[in-house]
This record gives sequence, C-alpha cells and structure tokens, in this order.
Amino acid sequence: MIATAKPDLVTVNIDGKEIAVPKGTNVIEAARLVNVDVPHYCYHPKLTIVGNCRMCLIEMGMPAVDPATKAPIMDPATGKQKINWIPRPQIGCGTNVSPGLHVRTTTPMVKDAREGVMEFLLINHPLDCPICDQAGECKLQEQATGYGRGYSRFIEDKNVKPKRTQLGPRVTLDDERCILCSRCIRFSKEIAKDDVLGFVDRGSYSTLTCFPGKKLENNYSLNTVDICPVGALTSTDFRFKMRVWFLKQTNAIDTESSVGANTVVWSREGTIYRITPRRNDEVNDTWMADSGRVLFKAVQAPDRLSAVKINGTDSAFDIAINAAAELFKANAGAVAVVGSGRSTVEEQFLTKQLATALKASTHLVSRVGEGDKLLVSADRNPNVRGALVTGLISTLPGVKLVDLGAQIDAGKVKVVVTVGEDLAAAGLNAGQLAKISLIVLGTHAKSMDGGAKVVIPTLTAFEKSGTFVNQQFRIQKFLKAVPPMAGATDDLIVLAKLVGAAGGATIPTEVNALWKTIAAAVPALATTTFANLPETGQLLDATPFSALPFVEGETLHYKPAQPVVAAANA
Amino acid sequence: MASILFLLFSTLTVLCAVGVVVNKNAVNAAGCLLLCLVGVAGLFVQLDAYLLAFILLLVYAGAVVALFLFIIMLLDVQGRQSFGFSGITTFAGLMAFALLLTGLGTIAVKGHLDAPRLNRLAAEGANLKPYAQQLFTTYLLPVQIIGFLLLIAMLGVIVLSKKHATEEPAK
Amino acid sequence: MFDFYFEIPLVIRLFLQGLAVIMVIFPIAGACSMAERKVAAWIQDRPGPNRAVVPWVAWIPFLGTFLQRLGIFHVMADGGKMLFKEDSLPGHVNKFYFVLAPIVAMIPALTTVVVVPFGAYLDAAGKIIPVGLAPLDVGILAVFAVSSLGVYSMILAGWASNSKYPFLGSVRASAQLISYELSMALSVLPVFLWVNAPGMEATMGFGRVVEFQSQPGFLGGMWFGFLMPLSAFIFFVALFAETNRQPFDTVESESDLVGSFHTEYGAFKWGLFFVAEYSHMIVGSGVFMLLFGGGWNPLPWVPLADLVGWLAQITPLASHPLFVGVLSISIFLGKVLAMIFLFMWVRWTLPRFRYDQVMKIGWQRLLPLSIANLLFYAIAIAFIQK
Amino acid sequence: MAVITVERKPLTFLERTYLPQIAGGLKTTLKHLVAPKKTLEYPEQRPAIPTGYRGVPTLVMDPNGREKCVSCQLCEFVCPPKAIRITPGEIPADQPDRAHVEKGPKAFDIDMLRCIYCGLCQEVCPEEAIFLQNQFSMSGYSREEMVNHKDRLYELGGTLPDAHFKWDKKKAAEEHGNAH
Repeated sequence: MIATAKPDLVTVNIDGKEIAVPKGTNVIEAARLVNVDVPHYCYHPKLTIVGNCRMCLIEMGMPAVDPATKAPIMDPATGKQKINWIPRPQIGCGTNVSPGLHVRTTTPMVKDAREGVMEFLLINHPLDCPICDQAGECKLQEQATGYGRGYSRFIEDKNVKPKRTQLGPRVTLDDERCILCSRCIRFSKEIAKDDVLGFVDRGSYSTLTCFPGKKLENNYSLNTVDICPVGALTSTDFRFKMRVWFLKQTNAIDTESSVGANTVVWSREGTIYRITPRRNDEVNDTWMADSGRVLFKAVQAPDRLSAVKINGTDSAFDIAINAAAELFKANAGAVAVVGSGRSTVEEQFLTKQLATALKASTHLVSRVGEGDKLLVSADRNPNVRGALVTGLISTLPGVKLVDLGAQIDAGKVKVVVTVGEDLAAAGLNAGQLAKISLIVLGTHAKSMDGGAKVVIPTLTAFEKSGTFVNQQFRIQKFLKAVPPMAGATDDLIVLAKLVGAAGGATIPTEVNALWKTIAAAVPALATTTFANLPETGQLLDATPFSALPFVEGETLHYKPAQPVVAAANA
Repeated sequence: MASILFLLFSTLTVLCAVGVVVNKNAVNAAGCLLLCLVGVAGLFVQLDAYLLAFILLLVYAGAVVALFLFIIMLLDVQGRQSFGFSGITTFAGLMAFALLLTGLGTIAVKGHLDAPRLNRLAAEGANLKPYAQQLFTTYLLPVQIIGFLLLIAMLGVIVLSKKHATEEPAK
Repeated sequence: MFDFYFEIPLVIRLFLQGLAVIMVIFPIAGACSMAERKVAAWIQDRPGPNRAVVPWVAWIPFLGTFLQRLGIFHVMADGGKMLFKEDSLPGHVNKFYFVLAPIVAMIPALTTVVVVPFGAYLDAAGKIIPVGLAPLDVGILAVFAVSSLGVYSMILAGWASNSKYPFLGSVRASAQLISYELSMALSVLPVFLWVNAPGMEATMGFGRVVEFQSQPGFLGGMWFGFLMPLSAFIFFVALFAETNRQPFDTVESESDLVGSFHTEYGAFKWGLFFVAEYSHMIVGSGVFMLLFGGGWNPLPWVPLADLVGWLAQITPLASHPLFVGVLSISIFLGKVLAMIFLFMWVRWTLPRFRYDQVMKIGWQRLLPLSIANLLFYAIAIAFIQK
Repeated sequence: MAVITVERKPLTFLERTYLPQIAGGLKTTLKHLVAPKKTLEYPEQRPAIPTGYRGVPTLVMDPNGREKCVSCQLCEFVCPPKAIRITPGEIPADQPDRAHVEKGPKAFDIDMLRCIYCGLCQEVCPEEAIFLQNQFSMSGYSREEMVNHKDRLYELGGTLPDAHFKWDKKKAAEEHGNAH
C-alpha cells in the first residue's frame, strides 16, 4: 500500500516500485530515481516543458476511491486498492507527481505508443548516420534501437529540407534531421535570452530557422548543439572532424573566467577535438559559453613554446634551472615573483613557496572584462581566489603592475620570475623590462620572450591536472586530457626545481603527493585532498576574504556578497 | 725431394709427439696424436710401406683417436686440474723411460740393417703377400691369442658397462 | 703431340693433375647441390629452381631458356652467395677448431680421389691402362683409411660449436661412421679374395678389380654386382651411412638436431661441409662402380676394349689413346652421376631411420650379414680357385 | 570408453628387411619424377581467385566514378588491429555532383603491416565502399610503403557496380523539391 508521505515528499509507484520524491518532480525525473528510463526528446531538465515530441508516453493511474464516500475501492482479486488506469497514454515530462500516482512504462500500450512515435519521427529522417556528426551520441539512434520497431514501412519519398544551413557563425543546421523538439528555441529564449530561433511552416513542412534578419550568434549558441537530441544542429568547428566514439572524455574546468564552468574535454590520441559543458547544478547547470569552447586551440597553437631558452638560444632544462639559481644567488633580495590568476592552486602554492624561499615580493596580474551575467564573469582569471587561499597575495591585484614597476625603477628588483604572465601586457614598460633579468615560465611566445634571460616552456591547462577556486570559493578539480607537448615541462616541476634553486625545501610535484604538503601548510585546505575532491567541487570558507572588493557581478548561481565596486580601473 | 718430405714428416711427427705429452688441453693433445699418426703414416709411405701407412690411418687415426676424442668430449675433461706425480705414476714413467732408452740403445747398437735385407723389405713392402703370409703362418698363434684377448676385453667392457642396469631395478 | 706435357717436372705435373681433378670434383659437388634441389622438386611435382639467369646467356634463343629452366645458374648464384655473404663467427665457439673443421672436412674428401682410377686408355700393346692420379696397390685401403678421417671434421665442428645440437650430431656421427666402416670393409673383402686368385700378384687396387670385370666369358664379363649381390648391397647400404645420406642422415637430422654439426656454421664454411659431403658421395659412388659396377666398362659382358674395337671399325680415330681416355672417363662419370642420382632419389623417398635403428641395423643386421657373406665367399672362392 | 585392442600382425621376413617397401617407395617417387608438375609458376601464372576471397582491402568508386566512402569511420572503429586511419573532411559545396554527400575522407590510410584481412571493415561499411578484393600480394621496401593511402586504395579498388544509387536518388529528390 501507499506509505505515508513525508511533508515535502510524495510517494509514487513506478513499475511496481514505490519511491518518495519531492513535490513538483515530473514522472521522467521520478522514474530516473528508480532507474527506469523514460525516453524523451524535447524534455530537458533545465528548460521549460512543452511536451511536443510525445516520446515520453507512459501509462498512468490513480488509486480508485468511491466518489461518494472517498473510501478506497479494493480489488477483490489482489486484495489491494484498485487502480484506475487512464485509458490513453500520458506524457511523462508534463506530468508532475501526485500522491499515490501509479506509472507503468513497460506495458504493451506504452510500447506501442513509443513505436508509433519513433516511426513517425523516422519517416522523414534522412538516416544518414554515417555522415551525421551526432552518430554515437544521438538520442534518435539510441531510442530507435531501444524502442523502435527496427524496420520501416515508409516507401514514399522522403521529405527534402535545407541542409548545411548556417544559423550563425558557429552553428550549422541540417533541417532534414530535425525532429522539431524545440529545445534550441527554448534555450535561446529562456537561457540565452536571445530569441532568434523558431519553426516556420506546418506539418511535415515545419522547419527550424532563424527569424528574418537574425542570426544565432550569441555567446551561448553552441549550447543548442549540445542539447539537440539529433544531428540537426552541429558545431561548425567540430563538424566532420571526428566521430565521438573515438574521443576520450576528461573532466575539466573552463578557464576563461572565475565562473569555473564545468566542462568535458574530448580528445583522441593527444589531440583535443571539442569541449562541452558538464552538468553542475551549483555552477553552470548544463551550459557553457562558446568562447570557452575554443580555448583548446591554444594547445597546438603555432606559437607554443617548446624549447628551453637561455638568452634566446636553445638550452636544456637543468642548465636553465642552474642559470636561474645563479641569478637568484647574484641578486639575492632583489627578486620579485609575478604569479598568475590562471595558475592552478598547486602552482600558486609553489609560487608562494618560491617567493618565500627568495624573500621576494609577489604580484598578480589582474584581468577584468565585462561580465555577461550568465557564465562569463568580470574577473577573467579563473583562480584569483586560489591565490588568496594559498596566501600568494593578500589583496586583490591592481590592474597594472604599478608596485613592481616602481620597485624596478627604484632598483630594488633586478630579477623577476613570471609564471605564465606577459609582463609587457601587464603594464611594465620597455625601460623597466630592460632593467631586469627575466625568468619566464610560459606556454606561448610573448613579446618579451626575446628579452628574457631564461625561458622555460610549461603546460596549458589541458595538459595537466589541478584545481581552481572559482568566484563562489568553490574549489574544483580538472584532469589532464592530453599528454604534454614535447619540450614543455609541468609547471609544478619547474616551480619545485626553482624552489630548490632558491634554496628552499624539496616539494613533491605529483599532484596527490603535493596536496599533502598543501593541506599541511594552508589551513583553509587542511581537510582537502585532490583525489577525494567531489566532481561538483567543494565550497571553501569565504569569510576571511569577505572584505575584499571582488569585481564579479551577478552570474548564474552567483550573487556578489556586496555591491560591486565599479571597475574604476577598467 | 725425398729428404725434404722425410724432414717434413719426421719433424711433424716429433713435434706432435711432444705436443701430445705437453698439451694440457686434452682435445689439443688428441689432435696432436692424430697429426703424429699422420706423420708416421707419411714416413711409412716414403718407405713404400703403403699397407702399413693406410692400416695405421684406418685403425688408429680413423677409429681409435676418434674414439679418444669422442670420450674426451663426452667427459669434458679439459677443464680439470692435472694431478701431480704420485709414487706409482713416477714408477710407471721411469719404466717407460727405461724402455725407451733400451729401444734407442738397441737401435744404436745393433739397429743397422744390412743392405740386402733392406732391399728385400723395400721390394716387398708395397706388397700384401708377405704380410699375409707372415700373419697366417709364423705369427698365426700370437695373432689369434691377441685377437682372443681383445675379444675377452671387449666382453668384459660390455659386462661392466651393463652392470648398472641390473643393479638399479627397472621400474 | 702431348710430349711437351711429359717434359714438365714430375712434381709440377702431379700438382697440375691433382688440380685438374679437384677442378672437376669441386664443381660437380657444387652442381650436385643444385641437382639435389631439382630432383627433390621433380619428385615433389614441382619445377624446382628455375629463375636465376645470366643476361647474355638468356639471349641465346632456345638454350638460354633451357639452361635457366634447368636451374644451372642457381649454382653460380649459390656459390656467389656463399662466397660473399658475411661469414659469421659465433662468440661462444672454440674459434681455432671451429675454423679448422670445414678445412678438415675438405682434406679427406679431395684426397681420396687420388687413389681412385676414373678411366682407362689402351697402350700401344692394346692393354688397358687405368687412368688415375696414384694407382696404388692398396687402393681400397687408402680410400677407407683417408675417408675415415672425415669423421674428425664432424667431431671438431660439433665440439667447437660449443652448443647442444652440434655436439649431439658429432657424437652420432663418430659412432655411426665407425659402426658402418666395419661392414663396409668386410663387404668388399670377397671381391679382393676373388681378384687375388692363386698365382697372381697380390693387390688391393682397383685396376685389377675392373680388369676382372672385363674378361671374356660369362663369369668373366659379369660385374661383381651380379656376382656378389649381397656384398654390393651391404657396401651400398654402408655407403649411405658413411656419407650421412638419407635414410641414414641421423647425423644431420634437421627435425631433431636443427642442422647438427653445421648448425652454427654459415656462408662459405657451411658450403665447404656440403661440398665435402658431395665429394664423399662422388668418391663413394666411384668406388662402388669400380668394385661392383664394372668401372669404365660400358655394359656387363661388354668391356671397354670391345667397344673401342667396334668403334675403331667405324673410324680409326677411335683407338687413339686420348679418345679412349675421354670415352672411358665419360662412361665412368656417367655411372657415378647415375649413382648420385640414386642417392638423391632415395633421399627424397625414404624417411630417416631413428638413431637406435641405425645402430641396430649397423651392428645387429649388417655386420653379421657381412661376416656370413665373407665366410660364404671365402669358402666358395677356395673351392672354385683351388 | 570401449578399448579396442588391435592386434598387430607380426611382420614377415621380407617386410622386416624393409626392402619391398623401399622399392615400392622408390617406384612411387619415380612416377612423380616424370609426372607433370602441379605447381603454379607464380608471377606469370596466377591462381584463380574464388569469389568471396579476402584480399587487400580497397576503396571502390560507384559507377559514376564518385567515391562512395563518406568517412563514417566505422571501419576504423571496428578494425581489430587498428590498421585503418581516416581523416574525415567536408566536401565543399562547389562540387555539384558530390556536394550533397557533404562528407568524404580527406585521408584514408590502411596500414597493411597491421591489417589481418579479417574483412570486418567490408562487413561494417554502411556505404559499401570498402571491399577486400582479389589482390593478395602486398610488398614494399619500407614501412611507409606498406601503408596504402587513399589514392592507392582507389587505384586498387576500381569501380564496382552499385545496386542502390543512393546518392543519385538523393540528388534527384533534392532537385525535384519537396516530395509532397
């Protein structure tokens, strides 16, 4: 019998299994909790429900009660309360649970209904899976296999619709494959707030298109590709590049801003092919910005640094470390360290160790842009809060390295170690750069590399594992997606060697081992380990930094604790 | 011509004979023995004693030394430490030396053969008949006795080598 | 016409003659390896080696193709390969004896030819004079004695290789060779009992044996192979064992000993072993033909002298010593080659005996048989020639 | 299991000498010595290739001489020794006879040093573009030479009859417009 429901839970019966689910849950989500799959196309947990694909049909019923007495009507055959099954199938997505709701997903009626829907969806589908980029992650493929009848009765000519339509700079539409689920339309309207998509014509002429004079060109357009259940919307960048079943998925974090959107990096044999969002309801739901999806192109960019250089000539790693050690020794007390808000927490910790060993001043480069109130925040450094947590900096960085410039001008600093930052772009002028011996740890060629004393190539975020602390003070980890480029060395190893060169203690460079050191040294991270960090991240205590004037405005799942200080320096 | 060949073969024979005694490596010693026999055969050939030469080769070089080598290799004796002289080996060595001296002395004292006899030998040396005649008339009994002794020895060897098989019960 | 030749000092003449014989034996031995491959192929319904060709010979319209199909040029190709490929010397071997062994193999193989007559000519008196380098009285003994030294090459090669299979092979070789030498020697004794009839000068040379097979009359013209079939058979079988040919090639049995004593050898040193084996076969076949196959007589009851007589009726040139010599040598060589073909034919027909079977056949079958054979003929000859 | 004891007949004296058997064997081999040869002289004579023979994998064109492969990479996926490597590419819109296919291989490499001639690629190909045909001898002097690139694969494959004319029909439907 139906158990007594808890205050905010309702008990439903799905395929004979009873489960208590929160009020307002629809049948698809409720069924998912008991591992019952209700196939669907148009339903998306983060979008409004329209119920236009009709795939999630289920059989539904309520316990029978006597209309007059409200007394349960018992079934004499089973001795249980009789269920009044609704004679027509109902859609699962549009049906919210109610107490005592009974759902059946395996009955002949449901099966027939699904087969019918599948058949209708497939009659005009071009069945060009060998060409279609969605093959391998296509709901139509999956559900045709799982719920379709397996053969076609349709002998007439298929519908012809436009193919290779450019909806926008990044999205290509193949209308023949479209099943009119309207997920993309709802996303554009509801999430991206850029209502450009709609259906035109009727019946089998129905076609997805942009409104006249508009284009799907907002910074979130590629999310429509992600949520398209079939291969109608495809990414122009990823189109015809690689089949998805060859790609290895690695969890990563979007580095473009301090939002820290969770992502998946898809790679094959050391080459990254695309980046897609990963669901994290606390950070980015299931979305990410288009701008974050092309960051992987930096990995194989032609200007990647691949050789250790001393005074502009190729050298070897150990020699470079020795050269740095000599610089440190010769200029003891006149060294500055420029850390980076793009470095991982681990690297920032080691940068701090380096600065401590050198008794050097530490600086951080600030990057401030305009937040789009969704998933790109104003602070374009993914990890400024990591620098705060690890103690690399105690105040927010200024827009330009004014302090450092002044110290150089005053002759107090003769050697600068920069971890992945371009000092010229960060505010030092040529005269100041000429006065210092520069030690650069970087990934890409920059304007001052030619003038750098020592250049050590390091890794991009896709080639290493680490953690970022996002604007919510949520520490999130990402993993190595592709092997490091030949010639480049892991930042952790370089920093640890430099710490050694500066006379500091030996520090482990493997991430898990390093985290023991970090946990011991940083009280805020005392209970954190890299291996056990949850996929959705872990919130750190933000109160010690609550007084700092963070630049971020409101974004999805984030509200600034205090009014934003107007980006006066922007 | 003949003297050159004689010198060649006699030098070979003597050197190899010394080599047999001196060589610590048993295989080398056996090789020296073989060459020594070949040298002696060559000397025989120069005396026109072809029969002797080839019988020497056939029996000693072809079979006996081959078996020597065979056993040396099977036992792999070459790595062994040589034993010092014990009482009995010293005695045996002295005996052998005495016999050698006696033989040399005999040849020196009365080893000179008169020319007619040498000529007769030379004429008959190449021929089978004298050998056969001697073997089957004058020396028939010794040959038979020696043959019989060899047969007994061979039987003894077979019995001895078969003994192990009877001692260990067959399974 | 050839007087100038006889004016050359004897030593040089002998040297030249020896060289000539080696120059014949060596290529024949090499060609035998080719013939072996061809015979094997034919027996197995294959065409065999037929690809290698020298360009300007290939241009000869009919002959060139024929020679190519026959695989003649593979001999040269093989020889060239043997000569020019890297002659490796394994690190674990006893280098001195390892290098010595193939040389030792060649010495008896080529030395035995010295005492084997391979033809005859008619002297001014019309008497048949055998042609040979050194026609010794003790010919057969010399062949046995010198060829018995061939075992050393196998023993040394096997031992010096310092490896398992070669050593096993060499042990087998020495035992097998010594075992079958006895039967072989005993099997030829009846022949020499027969040819050393009372009143004749004693000899163990081949000349007399052939002479005995060229006499007029039924018994006189009969080859010893017919007169003493058992002797011939025993000699024949022992010859297979002595030359390590199938079915007695337990010494070199690839299936259980890889390559036996020559497992570790390659290139030219390996080739020398092969040439030595074929040289042994050639000399052994020659001896067999001299003793049991009528030597240079063309057919049983048809001695060489008769043939020459018939031919002389056609052209007087036929009785010229040179022509007779060439004719007799050709007949003899033909017989030898036929015999070698028989060796190959048997090789590609019979399976290999097991080693214990080889020993059993040698000691328990062949040896008693040859003793009985000897006794029988000794008694029979004693009666006949009394 | 029942044990059947087979009595071994004792050999007769003649049999124990092996001689009759040896003679019989020699007779047999002599017959073969003169019998006609049964082997093929390979480079000149070629064996008849039976239908269904799995030779070197090749790419084929359709009767119109267009490449059939759409680089779906299923063969690459199914290939057990991972011998196939495809780089997919888009067919530019300016090729009127082929643009509607949209996708084709930019590069198609089959490493014949890896290929095991299993035929799974042929079996899996949805476009009937890859066939293991009667080519059976692949040789080369270097590893690079043993990798068949796209042009070589088409050269080996040639054109095979196509029963479906799938893309022609597609093109016709497009030109015809909506099929309503």
